[in-house]
Amino acid sequence: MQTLIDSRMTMPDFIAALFDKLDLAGVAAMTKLPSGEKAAYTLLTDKDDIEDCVPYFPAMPANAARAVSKFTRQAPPSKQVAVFLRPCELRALTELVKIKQAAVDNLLIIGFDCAGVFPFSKIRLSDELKLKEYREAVAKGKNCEGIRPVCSACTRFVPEGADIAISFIGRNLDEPLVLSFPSEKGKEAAKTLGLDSSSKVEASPAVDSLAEERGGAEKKLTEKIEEALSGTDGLISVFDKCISCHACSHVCPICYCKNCYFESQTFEYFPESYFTRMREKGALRLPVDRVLFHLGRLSHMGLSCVACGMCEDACPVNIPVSQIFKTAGAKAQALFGYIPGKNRDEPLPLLTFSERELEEFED
Amino acid sequence: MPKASTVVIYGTNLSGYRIAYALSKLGYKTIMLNRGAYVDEVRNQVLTQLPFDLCWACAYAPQRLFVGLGAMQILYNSELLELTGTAGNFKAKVKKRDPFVNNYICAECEKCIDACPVEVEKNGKKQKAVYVVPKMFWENIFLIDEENCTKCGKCETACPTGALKMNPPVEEIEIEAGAIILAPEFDEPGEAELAPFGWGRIPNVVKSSDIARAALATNFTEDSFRRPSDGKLPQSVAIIVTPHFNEKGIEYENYNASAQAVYRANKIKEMHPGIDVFLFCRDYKCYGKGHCRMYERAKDNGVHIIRTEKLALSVADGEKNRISFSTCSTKELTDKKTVEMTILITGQRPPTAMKRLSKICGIPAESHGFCDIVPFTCAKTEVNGVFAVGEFTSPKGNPETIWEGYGPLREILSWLGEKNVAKPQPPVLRDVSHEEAKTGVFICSCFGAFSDKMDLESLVNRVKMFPHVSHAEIINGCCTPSSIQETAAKIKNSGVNRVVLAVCTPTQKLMKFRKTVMIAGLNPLLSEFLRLREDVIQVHTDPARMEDKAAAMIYAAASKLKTARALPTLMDNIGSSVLVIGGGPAGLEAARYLGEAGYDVHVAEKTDHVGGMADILSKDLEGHEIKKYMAQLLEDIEKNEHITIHTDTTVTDVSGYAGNFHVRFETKDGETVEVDPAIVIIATGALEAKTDQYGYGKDERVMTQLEFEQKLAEGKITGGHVAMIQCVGSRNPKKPYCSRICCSDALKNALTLRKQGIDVTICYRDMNTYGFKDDYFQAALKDGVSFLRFDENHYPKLEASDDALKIKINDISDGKDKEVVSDYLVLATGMDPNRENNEVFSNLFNLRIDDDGFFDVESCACPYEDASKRIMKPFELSSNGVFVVGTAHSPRSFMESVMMARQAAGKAMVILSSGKMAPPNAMYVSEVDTSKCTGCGLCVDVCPYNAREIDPVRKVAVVHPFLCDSCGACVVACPSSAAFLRDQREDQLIRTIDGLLAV
Amino acid sequence: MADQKTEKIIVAFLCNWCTFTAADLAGTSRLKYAPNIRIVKVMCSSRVDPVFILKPLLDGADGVLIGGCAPGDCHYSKGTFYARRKIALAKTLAGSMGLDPRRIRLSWIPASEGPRFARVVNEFTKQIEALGDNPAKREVYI
Amino acid sequence: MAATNKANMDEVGMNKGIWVEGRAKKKVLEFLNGLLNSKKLEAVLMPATNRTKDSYSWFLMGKDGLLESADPFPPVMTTQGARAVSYLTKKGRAWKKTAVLLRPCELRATIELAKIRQVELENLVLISFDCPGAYPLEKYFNGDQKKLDEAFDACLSKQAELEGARAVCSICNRFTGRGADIEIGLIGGEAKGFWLIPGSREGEDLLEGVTGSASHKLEAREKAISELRAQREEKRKQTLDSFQETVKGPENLMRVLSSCINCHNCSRVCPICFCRECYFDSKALSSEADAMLQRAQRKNGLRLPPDLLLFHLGRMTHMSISCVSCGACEDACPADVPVSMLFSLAGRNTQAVFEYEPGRSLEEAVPYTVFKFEELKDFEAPYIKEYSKEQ
Amino acid sequence: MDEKKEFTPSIIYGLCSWCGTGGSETAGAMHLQYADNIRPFRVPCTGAIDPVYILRALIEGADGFAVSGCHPGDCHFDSGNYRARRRMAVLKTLLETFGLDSERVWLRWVGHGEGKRFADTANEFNDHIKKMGKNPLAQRRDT
Repeated sequence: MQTLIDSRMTMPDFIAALFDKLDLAGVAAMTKLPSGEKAAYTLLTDKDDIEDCVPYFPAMPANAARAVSKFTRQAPPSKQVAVFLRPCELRALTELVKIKQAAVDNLLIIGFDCAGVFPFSKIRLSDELKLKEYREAVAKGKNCEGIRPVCSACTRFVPEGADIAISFIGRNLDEPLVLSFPSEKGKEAAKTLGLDSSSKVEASPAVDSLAEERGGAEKKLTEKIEEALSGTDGLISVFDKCISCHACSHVCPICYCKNCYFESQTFEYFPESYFTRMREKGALRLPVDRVLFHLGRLSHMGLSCVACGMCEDACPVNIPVSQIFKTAGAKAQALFGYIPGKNRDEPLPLLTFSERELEEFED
Repeated sequence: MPKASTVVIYGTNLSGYRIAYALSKLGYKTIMLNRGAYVDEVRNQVLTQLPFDLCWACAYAPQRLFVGLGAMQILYNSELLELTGTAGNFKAKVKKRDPFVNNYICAECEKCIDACPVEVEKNGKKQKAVYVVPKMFWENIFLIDEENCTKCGKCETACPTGALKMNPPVEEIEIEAGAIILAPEFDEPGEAELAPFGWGRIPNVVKSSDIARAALATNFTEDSFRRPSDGKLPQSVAIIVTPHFNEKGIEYENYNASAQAVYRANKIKEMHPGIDVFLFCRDYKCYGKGHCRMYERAKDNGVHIIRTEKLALSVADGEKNRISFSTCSTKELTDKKTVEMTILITGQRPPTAMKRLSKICGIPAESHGFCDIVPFTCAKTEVNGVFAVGEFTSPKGNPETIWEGYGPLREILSWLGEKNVAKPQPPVLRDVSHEEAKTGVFICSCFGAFSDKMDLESLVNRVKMFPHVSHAEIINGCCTPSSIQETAAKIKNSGVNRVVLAVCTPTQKLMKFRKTVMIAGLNPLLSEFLRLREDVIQVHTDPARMEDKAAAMIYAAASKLKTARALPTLMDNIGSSVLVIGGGPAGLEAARYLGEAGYDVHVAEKTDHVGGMADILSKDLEGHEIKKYMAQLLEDIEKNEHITIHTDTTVTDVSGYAGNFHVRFETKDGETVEVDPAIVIIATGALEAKTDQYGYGKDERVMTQLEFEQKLAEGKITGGHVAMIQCVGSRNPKKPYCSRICCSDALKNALTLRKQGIDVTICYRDMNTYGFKDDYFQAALKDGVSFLRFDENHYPKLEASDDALKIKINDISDGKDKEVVSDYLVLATGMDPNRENNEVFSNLFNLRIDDDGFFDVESCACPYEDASKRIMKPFELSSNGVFVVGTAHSPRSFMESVMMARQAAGKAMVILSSGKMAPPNAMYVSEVDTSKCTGCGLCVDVCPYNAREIDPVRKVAVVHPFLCDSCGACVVACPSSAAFLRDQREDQLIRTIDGLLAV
Repeated sequence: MADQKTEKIIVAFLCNWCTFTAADLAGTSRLKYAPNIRIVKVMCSSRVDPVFILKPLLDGADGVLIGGCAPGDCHYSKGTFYARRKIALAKTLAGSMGLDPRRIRLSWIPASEGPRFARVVNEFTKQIEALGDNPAKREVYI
Repeated sequence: MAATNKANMDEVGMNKGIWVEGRAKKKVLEFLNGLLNSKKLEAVLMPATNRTKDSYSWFLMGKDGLLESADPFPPVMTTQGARAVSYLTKKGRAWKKTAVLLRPCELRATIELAKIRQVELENLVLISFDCPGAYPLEKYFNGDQKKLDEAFDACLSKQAELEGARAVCSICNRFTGRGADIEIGLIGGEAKGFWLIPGSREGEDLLEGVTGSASHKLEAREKAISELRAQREEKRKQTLDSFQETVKGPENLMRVLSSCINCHNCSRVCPICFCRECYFDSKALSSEADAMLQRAQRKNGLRLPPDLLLFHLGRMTHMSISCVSCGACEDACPADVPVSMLFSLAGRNTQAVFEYEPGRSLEEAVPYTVFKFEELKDFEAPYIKEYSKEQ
Repeated sequence: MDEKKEFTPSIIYGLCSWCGTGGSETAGAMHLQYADNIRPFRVPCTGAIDPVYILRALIEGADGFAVSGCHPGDCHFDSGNYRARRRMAVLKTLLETFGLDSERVWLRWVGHGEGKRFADTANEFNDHIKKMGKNPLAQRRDT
């Protein structure tokens, strides 16, 4: 358990202090868009702009790990940049670092407890009532009505792997931040910021109660999905509406391929192939490989799925993609005892092995 | 005695340049004697004898890159003094004086100008005694004004590179040469010739070449048409085709005089429809490809085309010109027009150099004073080993001149010894693919000239802080032999693997910069050349902001280089055989040319024998013995073991691409022959046009000129009266081209008839006798051939009865209705394209067909006439490796077809000799990222060079690199950036833009 | 519903060094085994991407057999360890996504064991026949 | 083959429609089954409801006849038909003679794709119909599907406006299947029947033997069409003009785009965007963190992932000329950006520059691949010679 | 930003390697002075300028983007400039459609020998952009 410290700074003060004292090149966080309705993950370099920062704003227009990947993949910044990340974004970033799609050099990672987000088309900066409810739910450690199903079933809502972690559940968002500094980099930053352990704070019991509520929800969700997916009929029904737009993979923080395997020439067939298959079955649904895409994608990235929910948000035909991937991913992850996003140094399961394992799968 | 290998080229006309270029490609050294102090001081054709207004700088200049690469040397202020020895072992005594400033050492820092104490007024501007000639295309030329120079020597001291020598000595040297090419520039008509047209004495009379020159600087906008007297736009313009009016010395129309006049008229009309344009000519000689269409357009544009026999100019009032003319030869000058400006289309006069050269080289002039050429040869004079090309041998336009440079190659080679120029071996380059990008920025001080204008130290310090830059330093220069070595050493020592050279113009010094980088062991694709001088030093003054701009440019270049990749220059092996399709004179001539040069040639002929139309012809207008020539040609072909003739064949399939074709053809017996030619020459010819007019086909007395000629040859025409009607069924909107040969044929047969005392009447629209052919028109007039001229809208009418053919005609010479009673009516039906044939080959070889049904010149490797810019490009295969020659290309006379075949064969020989070929822009060609390519073909559609096609199996685009000229059209056409240029990948360009905005 | 009598199709991915050679041996030894198998040679069993297994199952194959060198015997020393992980993943995913993991079988069959290859094929064929037709076989909606 | 072959069209003429009485959906399926039985066709590519019956998908059907659930007139557009045709023929011509049932906008997109070799028309018979529009996917999935289906069926023949149709559909001015090999004429038939109108030789051949009366003159239909077209054209103009007002200027445009999440799904479902890897997803736009920091400095912040506006505008430069206003993009947009309106507007204006109508004719080259010597002078900045006299 | 300081627009000038570049070199050779905030961007041919580059520049900080290359009929590569004109027309139409200052993009042909025209264009465009003021698009973080 990390030591929690009352920073005596509200969020704006905190960001200002980061700028001032840490000589940051920039901060990346959810920021109000000039048009005023929406917020987006934005890189800011000017301290004057930070009043527009709204790191907690409960929407995820893009998984920020994808943004950080874009930002650092070619080369990380030469000066420190603070990035605010939700726990699932942080987990995704950790996974991306493993596959060299992101670098954390010169990033100061600020994580915070996540009470979940709303589907992004359902929330605006002006939705005061909704946001008020959300704050209340945060303070109480309860799921807020209307947040995405995967969020309400997310049990890993406390950041893992941050340099600075903001304790958030069970607290008031406008009050000074309660921080912890899990990494060396974080501790260094704390020193520079002049934060010491003199202002220790207790962990909020709301964290546990939320964990419990979420645990229950997760179980239910798993059961629901397992039932829906039983047998080939289930598999077909669940994905029946899929229009093969692949939006799920394009917003997925883990799907990092430049040219998706399932959009590559591999899956372009010569005409005769379509007609032969049509003759075998009497009819052939086009585009083909629709279900294969989902299963195949799962096999490619399911072990790293952090259940961030982006896929489901982006699905134009309301397939519960994220819930499916969370459920199936969890099973696959359990097979190797792998927890995605937990540890940057842990190798990906398919890149390692032990000599005696999984013997039940062979004969 | 072994033969010498060097070739001396006297003069710098375009043909000479082309020969020099081709010989250097073939491995021979050429020495060009330039009579001027700098290249183009003596104007060659490039500026004025264009078929159209075009800026040719980019197409013309690359030939100069060969200067200084060892293969081609230019001597300045030079003159040929004496020629001794014989072909293969000439000794040429030459006088020369080096230029004051050696352009290859000069860094153009202008310190000499700063140092010069003399200042004089020249054309209202102050000028030092050492000065820069206004930029000639790519070069700035430094000259000393010998009249005002005090020889104080300050400039020579100030010159940091030692390029300036104040008193270069006049030297006499002796050159051992295998062959001599006479290629002096053309002589423009001067005051004497043009005085009758008022030039030099009447205000606002200008030469078209003046307009062309002015147009080059103003890009053919309204500016080129200001009248000289007050700079105002004239409201009426007369254009006069001067060679038509028999003024001594300029009476022979060069290739494009009529066309130029009409072109100019159209241009004015289209820019200012309000201006009245009067075009005065005797005939409209529109025998070039597309020229008749220009004429039709002129009529649509409302140009007043006045055909007149005589005219005179005088001052009307103030600054207006009065033109008096008569449309009838007998009438006095009765009609008058007043115009505000007069443009003279001038043509060329006999070369003044002829007399001297005639004496020195022992070559005779022909009757007009041009150099005489042995018939049926390319550029061969009567002295072995001495060749004459371009406008030295007759009045000529650019396309003819340029192509002439390829014609005599084989004959020239026969007089030369071993190759004497080896390709320079490129230095060994370092493999830096595994290294992290380290960029060095080298900023030129231009021997102190740049550092006078801005603080380079400060710039270097700033640049050092850039994220992509690991090294920055100032260099002295990068253009003189020593500074190239110094800079290369600096690059090498700094240990960088990307180089930004902030120097001056790569357009001019690209080779030097590239060389520097290569000496430093780096692939030039890892370097960027910035123009500090052109973009900063010379055009801005505020030092701080100059630094900003320079920094931004460097930042952008450095970011661009970060992802640069070194790639080897692409090469493709090319085959060594040629396929000639069509066994007519043109095809056979091409085959003989290449066969005798040792290349395997296959000739595919559709019919059962070779020879084509030539069977019928015995002599041409000039009296050249066609029969004899053909017999020799067939004999040579027969005994040449490199030439294989396939008769009765049909080409059925073509695959591959230029350099590596694969062609299949079938013989009549169903046998299949497959050949792999590198180059294909199409010489499928044209057809004699048939007609149903004037009772042709029904009345035996009515025949075509060709039929008549046969009858005449067979001695079947013994008396009576012969009438001829020209332009039957052609030069009208339906068939808007001139068949080029009919007028000559008519004259030829008429003269023969006259010799037998037979009366001849020729009814004609325009006498299309170009060049020296006009002599025969004059001769025919003298011999009593009767000429009646009709209007294009009123063709003669025929009333045929059993005893006579009555031809009724309105003679526009005197406006009277006349009647000719004749025994024979000969129709000039002209040529028709062989449409069926052309269709087949256009499909097989991806060639376009032009509006008239002949092969389009844009799509084949033999652009003649209107494909103007590409004629200039020396790049051998900037199109698809298929040469269309002879009448398949456009109507040509026998001799012209044969010459064209030789010229194409000469060019083909240059290509074949290399065995390997690099793309014209060897390093930067476009490529395909096949994983992204969807085979949509947009890039194929936009490629101007046929360099791309879709692989039918893989459904992706493929590039034939040596057809690619690296323009980038494909890159932009491709929405997914699957197409890219090697040195300008998409991410590099985006980085460049980001970089430009970053400072 | 599925016709139990249709011929079952089993797609087999066999590693070049062990199992493919074993199949070869079975053939040269004139061993008889079920004809349902369609062999795809791969250089190593670890080349078998889970997608290779899932695709035939979705397109109507009744079973997928992966044959390779036994752990520790891999021609490429470690390939089979990776293969095992991948196939375990494929089976797990198939299980959780409504496909029958029993239709996937991983067998280590060394090059010298032709009879074992025949036995495995026969066994697996029987097993698949017992499972019946893959419901995806005639499924037009998949 | 190519239905939009002009010569073909002229020859066949447009007054040869066969009037068929009865319910169009049923009769069309009968007609197609008949062609399959008589082996005039070997396959049909058309929509059918999916297994759960709550959506539609494309099916290639043949030997065993059409699926019972086949529906020539689906109320939604799940996958743009041109994409389906492209899947089938991208790598070569259809193996067997296949009829494809397409909405007019799908037909137009198919023609566009044929121009860029993403579709091979040989061996295809294109059939299209008078399209009343389609519902937004979301509306259809979340609404009362039975009711919506009924409303849609009612609209098919009555040429009434489809209530709740997608925005682009309600302003569609090219709603007939003209240009197809066979046009199913619904408008003007007043629910009693419909016309089968050949648009090519091929179409004519296939219609041979179809019993129907030729008495029912096409004039009524032509009149109805031209009335509706006039209405729609007016509406289109007004709607797009007023829409333009709402998106004009950086402020407005960015407000409209503020909900965009840069997922690029609009381009992925777009029938015209045929790239395998989108330029805007490619390495072309990737840069180092420091470069992005600099960009952020220049513009007071940088949205991540960046290049959102560039994506939309850039995509417009790439494909708006060929945009057929099918609305697929908007259906697939998870963020409710009015993408199809933006592109319809952009397309209208860029197409006007070249008087180009995407999908009108196969012979009309994509404007970027051709040019005229004299054109577009208005887009050049005229040179004022006297600009800086002092120099 | 210092309000008093005169607005210096950030301008990129896209030049083809032949005429555009030639024109600028002629201007250099003639020592013609022109606005020093103009940054040259060199491409082989105007036909190789993807409108995307221009958009990118305008969105990322440029106040104006001018393009110059060979006059119609003069293209070194045959027809690149005609295609360029088409693309520029589309781009300008799009900018116009969305009210994004299509006048921030100029296409003007400049020949090799036209040094004055080059310098004039640079100056005129600079003045023109100065009058237009800052590019609002380039100031937005939400693009």
